[in-house]
Amino acid sequence: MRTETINPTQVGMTCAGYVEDGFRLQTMVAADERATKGVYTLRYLFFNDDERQGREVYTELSPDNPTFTSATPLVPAANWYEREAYDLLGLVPVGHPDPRPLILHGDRLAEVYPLRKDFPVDGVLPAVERTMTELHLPEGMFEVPVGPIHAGVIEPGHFRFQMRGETVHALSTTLFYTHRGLEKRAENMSLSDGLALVEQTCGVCSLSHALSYAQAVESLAQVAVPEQARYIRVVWAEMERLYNHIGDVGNICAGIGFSFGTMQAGRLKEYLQRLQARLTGHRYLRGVLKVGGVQQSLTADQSHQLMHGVQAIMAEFAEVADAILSHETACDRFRMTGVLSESAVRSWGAVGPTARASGVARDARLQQAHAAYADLFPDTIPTFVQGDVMARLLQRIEETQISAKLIAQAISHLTTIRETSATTDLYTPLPSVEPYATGIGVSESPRGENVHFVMAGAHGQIERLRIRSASYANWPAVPEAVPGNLIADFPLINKSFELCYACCDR
Amino acid sequence: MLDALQVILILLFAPFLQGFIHQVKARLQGRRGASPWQPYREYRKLLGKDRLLSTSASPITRVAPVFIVGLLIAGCATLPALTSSAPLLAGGSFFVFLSLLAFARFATLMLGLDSGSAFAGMGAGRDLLFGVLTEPIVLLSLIAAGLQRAAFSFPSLLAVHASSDIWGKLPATLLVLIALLMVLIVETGRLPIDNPDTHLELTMIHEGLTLELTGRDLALIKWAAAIRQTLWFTLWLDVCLPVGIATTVAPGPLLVALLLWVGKCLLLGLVVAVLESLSAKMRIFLVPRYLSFALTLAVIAILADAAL
Amino acid sequence: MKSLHRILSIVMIAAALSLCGFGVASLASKGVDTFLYTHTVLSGSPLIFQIQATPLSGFFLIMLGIVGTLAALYGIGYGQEYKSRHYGVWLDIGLLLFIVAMALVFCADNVFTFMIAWESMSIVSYLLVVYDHEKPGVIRAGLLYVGMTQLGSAFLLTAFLILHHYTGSYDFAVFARLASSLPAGAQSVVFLCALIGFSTKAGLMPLHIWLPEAHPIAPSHISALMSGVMIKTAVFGLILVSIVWLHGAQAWWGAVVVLLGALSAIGGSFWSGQEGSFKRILAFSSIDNIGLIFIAIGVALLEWALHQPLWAAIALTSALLLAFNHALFKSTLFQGAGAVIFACHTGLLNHLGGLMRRMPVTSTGVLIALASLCALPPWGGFTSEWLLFSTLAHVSSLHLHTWVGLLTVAALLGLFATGALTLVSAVRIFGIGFLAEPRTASAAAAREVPLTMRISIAIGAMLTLLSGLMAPWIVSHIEQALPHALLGAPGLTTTIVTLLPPSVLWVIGAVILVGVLLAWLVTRSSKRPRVSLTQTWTCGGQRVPRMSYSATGLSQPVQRVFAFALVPMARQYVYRPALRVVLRTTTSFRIIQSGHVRTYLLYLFATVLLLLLIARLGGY
Amino acid sequence: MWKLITQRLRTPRTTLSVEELLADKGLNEGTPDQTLVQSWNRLRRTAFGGSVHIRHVDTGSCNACEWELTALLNPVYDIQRLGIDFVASPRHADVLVVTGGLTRNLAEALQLTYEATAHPKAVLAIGACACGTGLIGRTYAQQGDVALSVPVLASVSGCPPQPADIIRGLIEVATKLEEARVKHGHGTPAI
Repeated sequence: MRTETINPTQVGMTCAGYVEDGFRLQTMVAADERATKGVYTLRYLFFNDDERQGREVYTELSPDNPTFTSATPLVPAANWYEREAYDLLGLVPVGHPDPRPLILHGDRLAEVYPLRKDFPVDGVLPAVERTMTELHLPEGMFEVPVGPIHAGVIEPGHFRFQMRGETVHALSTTLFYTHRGLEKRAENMSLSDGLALVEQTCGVCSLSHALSYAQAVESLAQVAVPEQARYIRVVWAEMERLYNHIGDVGNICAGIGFSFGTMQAGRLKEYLQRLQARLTGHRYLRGVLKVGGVQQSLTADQSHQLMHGVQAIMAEFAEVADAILSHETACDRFRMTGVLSESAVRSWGAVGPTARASGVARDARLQQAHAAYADLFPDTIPTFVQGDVMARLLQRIEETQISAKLIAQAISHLTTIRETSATTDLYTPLPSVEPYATGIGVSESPRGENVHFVMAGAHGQIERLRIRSASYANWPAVPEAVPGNLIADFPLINKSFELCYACCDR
Repeated sequence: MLDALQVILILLFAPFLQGFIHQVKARLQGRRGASPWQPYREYRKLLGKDRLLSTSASPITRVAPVFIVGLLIAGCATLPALTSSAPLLAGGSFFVFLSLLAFARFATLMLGLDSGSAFAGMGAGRDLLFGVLTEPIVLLSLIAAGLQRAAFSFPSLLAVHASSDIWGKLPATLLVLIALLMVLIVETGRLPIDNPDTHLELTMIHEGLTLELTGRDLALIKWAAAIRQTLWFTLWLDVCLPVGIATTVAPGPLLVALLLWVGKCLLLGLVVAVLESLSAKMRIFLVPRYLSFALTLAVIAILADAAL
Repeated sequence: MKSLHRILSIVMIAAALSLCGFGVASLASKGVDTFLYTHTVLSGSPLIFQIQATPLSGFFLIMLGIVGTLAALYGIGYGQEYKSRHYGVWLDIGLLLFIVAMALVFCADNVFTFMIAWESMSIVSYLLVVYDHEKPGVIRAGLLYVGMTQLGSAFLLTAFLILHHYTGSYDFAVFARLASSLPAGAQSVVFLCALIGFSTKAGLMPLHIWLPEAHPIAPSHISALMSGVMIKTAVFGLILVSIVWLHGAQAWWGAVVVLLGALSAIGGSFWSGQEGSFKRILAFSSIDNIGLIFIAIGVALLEWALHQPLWAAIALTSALLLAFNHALFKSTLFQGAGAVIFACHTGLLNHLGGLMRRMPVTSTGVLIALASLCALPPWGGFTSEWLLFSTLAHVSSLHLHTWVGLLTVAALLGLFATGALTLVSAVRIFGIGFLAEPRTASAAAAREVPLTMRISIAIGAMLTLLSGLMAPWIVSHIEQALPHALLGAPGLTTTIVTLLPPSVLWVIGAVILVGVLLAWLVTRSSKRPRVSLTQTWTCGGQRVPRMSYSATGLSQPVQRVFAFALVPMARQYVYRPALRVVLRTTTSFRIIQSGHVRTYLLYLFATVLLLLLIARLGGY
Repeated sequence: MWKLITQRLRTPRTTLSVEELLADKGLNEGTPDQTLVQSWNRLRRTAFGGSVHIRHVDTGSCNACEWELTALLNPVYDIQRLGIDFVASPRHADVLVVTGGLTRNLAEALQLTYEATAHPKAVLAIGACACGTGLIGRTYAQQGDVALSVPVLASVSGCPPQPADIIRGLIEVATKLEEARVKHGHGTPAI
């Protein structure tokens, strides 16, 4: 990856230049490197999906004047990254249109920046002081606050709708309620132990996070993963996608009170999870991966069970999906609801099924092929152009079929490998790593691309970990899809994106 | 005496009907579901809980739950369930019955709005919209049922049914039957109009008004919802399927009427549960279209009355 | 000045109470008209001042007396609002004149007296409407009111002149005797002129445009009288002309009145559910109630023409009952609205809230009156709508196979739709305006209003309930006010008793109370659970008052559903242009007379006299 | 519509019986614990055993515990038949099911939710994070143990706990609530 080193005042212009050239902001890493370099650093990582190549924009900020020119006015996607750098490291984005605190709720704390190296991991922050400002709304308009404690079994987020009746005029969201300080906790952990922590990022994309992290470490340590392990990784990554997508289809149905869909999908998902628990010991596939490969092999018997289970579930799921799509009221609710335009996807850099349902063919399995996807993944991926709830639903239904196919192919490859290959290594042991090496790992989770940035320390520990989940990239786009819709449709729209809060908040 | 018996019967049976529908739905979803007696267990537990009142609430919150149930009890006294021979309140007039229900609706909305919760406001706005649409339909349908014989109360309507073959004027009866069933689904807050099991506060209608209630108040409001549902079921049965209702006050016919009434209620509950399991919630602004269909049916029923 | 204000108010109370007593006496006179007073202003001319009381006017006088008493009582405390303007002494004088003028309208016995009383009523009420002339929009609304009123007066005068042409007299007694023998065409023209003239005053759609502008801006006890009684002068007038004089000669008259009434009922209730200001909601609701009264009058006309005097009598009874109950609850509601404005200095629902805990007496009074507005059993509003419902239902059954049946079914549909739409207004008024938290600082600072205002509201509220419970008794007396021809309809008393049995409303009330008691007993726990207070659940976040629903939000679903049919068309193509035309005309009048409004009114007054003189000299 | 009906008719019944559920260890089927089943049957007849209403409060969980809670409603576990149900408002709840290590940003929300629940009430901590044994533990952004903030009556460990474990935890809470009710009478704030 080519790196361009610039002056902090050039950040905005440089980033805008890359975006003009067809790149999108993939992640941004702010780090406290005062101990080694005497500066704070910013890394803006860009990726071009068409040319399949990445770029890094690197800048150093002096501790005396930790400011830089914000890219947000020109590159909206940089909004949260820069606010986060301000919150956690005290790096001030000059010219940022909305410099309110993002991660640390309440009024901005003076000179307390938890991600700086001199702040202890369990350092105490003062309690949150929320100053409620009453908005000046037009006559008759009012606010409907929802969350952080929702009525359903949902993660915490706070939504404030401005409305005058049933139609939503504007939506503002407050997230990061579940910010747990995971990245700070990771610091000084050993690179291999970090995996278990990273799995805690998110319950339902545990495996993809682990995969991204493992790949980041493998890339910085320059470790090659055994072939068998690469295929096993594909199997479980696709299983994760499968149970998530089926569960999401059920959740979308729950958004319209369509109990048939909810219950049938819930049953199928439960079956898959029980299958996973039987084969790997964990319903959410934790502890399956390992840095350098995989923890557990997939025996012939297990492969057979898996194949059998997936085939049975897919056959049933096809029937269920067919029944859902033939239901008139349900389809009426799905169509033209929560439309996310292609331009919004591009400007926010949204990823995953969300982007693909709005007509942007963006898939890390294709463009940033990892594990064994280079051998397995088809050249084209299904996309839908409408960008509404229906498109996102259809996208998921389509993708389950690809996943099932990939699982079958990976298992047949595994059989061949088992028969032909002499080595049965499941992983390559981690060698000692070069101090302060950095690595990036990308995987496609059920919600889209997860990007992990890992910088090693002097003694093979984690110096800086930056997790950019798919939800982090997609959340800012959600409020774009809501205004103009009925407020009763919001749960449905929200469920059609099905974004995690935990892996966004970390 | 018989009157009081009918009232108490409805009051006691209502939660069972609620639980029964819930159980049938669970079965249709492939679950086992809670037992039909679950609502009684819930009330028992709720009566033992403390009450929390909103700091924004006025005395209305304290009195409204009891008042709503009181109004519905008066509603029970207006509607014949087993026999129309009992001295019904106000002679069982349609208008009085529906006014009592409207009063209960008004009180429920006041109770909901009292705490200033936005979800209650949302529920109130939607409920008002449905009320605006359903009230004319119900009254028109009821009138259509009895227009030819000038029967504008439940006993006189039942007398008409008893004296003539309801299938003799099939078209009007059939239209009224469908129109009232459509309204019944709206008024009892069932899918595809309202989802009684929803946990999404933004989509709530009747649930939204109860989000602030605790303990006894909640038990009362849940009971009120069950009574209201049973009243609508009984109304539908009185108008469209009065088979077996006792014409004389004697133990035998009354027992038959009791069994038949329970059976018919459960049967209708089964129908409602099946309809619910097959449907998804429609967009709020499609409900008027749905109800305008019911209105058209009621109007055609009147025209059929006039023409025949 | 404060003592003068009090003295005047007490005089007014006495006057109103005596009107009431007088009304009772006339109603109790068993159908005999009481001749009162005559004075010839100019001998040989029709300028004879002549008044007499009929049982019908007695009924209306009782209404005026009750509402007038309450308004005067209310005015004592309300005067504080006008401390800087001598406690509103001029307002008191105006009010007194207004009551007297209305009493004269009910008692007028010839054209001259009637027109004088009618015009005085209009002028005095105009002056009262513009009492707060320093507030924006008041002068404009006043002009609109005056313009429409004069338009109405012109039509009334036309009707009277035609009657005079055929009967050669200006005496109402002569009209009553001879009008029914007029040629059919002339009768119809008289009827139409009277209908237009009176429905302008009544605020019947589509001639209602002035009402929602003028009623809300007057001081609130004036609004109470205007909505409670003044628009009933039109009801009185229409009954007088079309039923007492013309005997409802043609069926199509009734059809026209029923249709206009239904239009007014639905339109008024729909718009009242959309308005944002307390008093405008009430004003539109008056249009709705006038619509219901006109439906009843229309059915009476229809039935009389179709030779069903029994149902005509019952329909007319329900019209009078509707008018009576409307007077009670609407005046109470306007007084409540006045109290809210007195306390919060705003009547916009979106700026109110939390008044139930700050002004408990006023709020409870408003709630009770609202129950009557929504026709909830056993309140007065309910009894009158029940009677109307029974009447309409029986009439439609009676004429099931003709167009009359379908027309009455349409009227029924109007009645039902109105009932549900009224609920929207009531829920908005109370749920948004009085419950939850105050949305503005001024609402948060609200305190209870002066004692006399509270007493007046409390009495009014009690009366709305009592008039419901006593409805059968009231109806039995209203029958006495019916025209002789209808009073004699066979089976009248027995039919009414079956429709509205004597103690039925007490029973309904008692059963509700028993039900409440039962519910309370069943759910009462022997070991009383504790009650504690917490903030309203806001999903685990903090609250600001703007997080409560607004009145606009509450009505938006209804508006959105009906927007396609009602709002744009009526507002854009009917309401606004009409408003513009009337305003332009009245404004040009204003230029003629050097811009001084009061001189202009004298000028109008003089015009009426002149017209009468010309008519006389011209040999009509 | 027709497809929906046929698909529904073809679906086998998957609900576990109460005995199976109480014995379910998720991975391999255990044998029913007869004493647990019996005590459950006794509890069922009491006020809090007959109806338990849960409000879920996420105080910084990773979403896995949420999905396990959601799974309780699916046809396999179907907790509604046990008289246990999720409710939309804490006002309606008896048990607050708390997941996650109590982040700084959610401390106020948990407090407000606890206050918004009527007595008798109980808090059930679900998952290692809420129990204070989570991998992330105490950081600048979270306390790492719910019990530091609200009284926790019972807890279910596991990362995430199996659905059947959660059900056993709920039964334990209901038992304790019922015991307190019997001891202190109605409306007791003892818990």
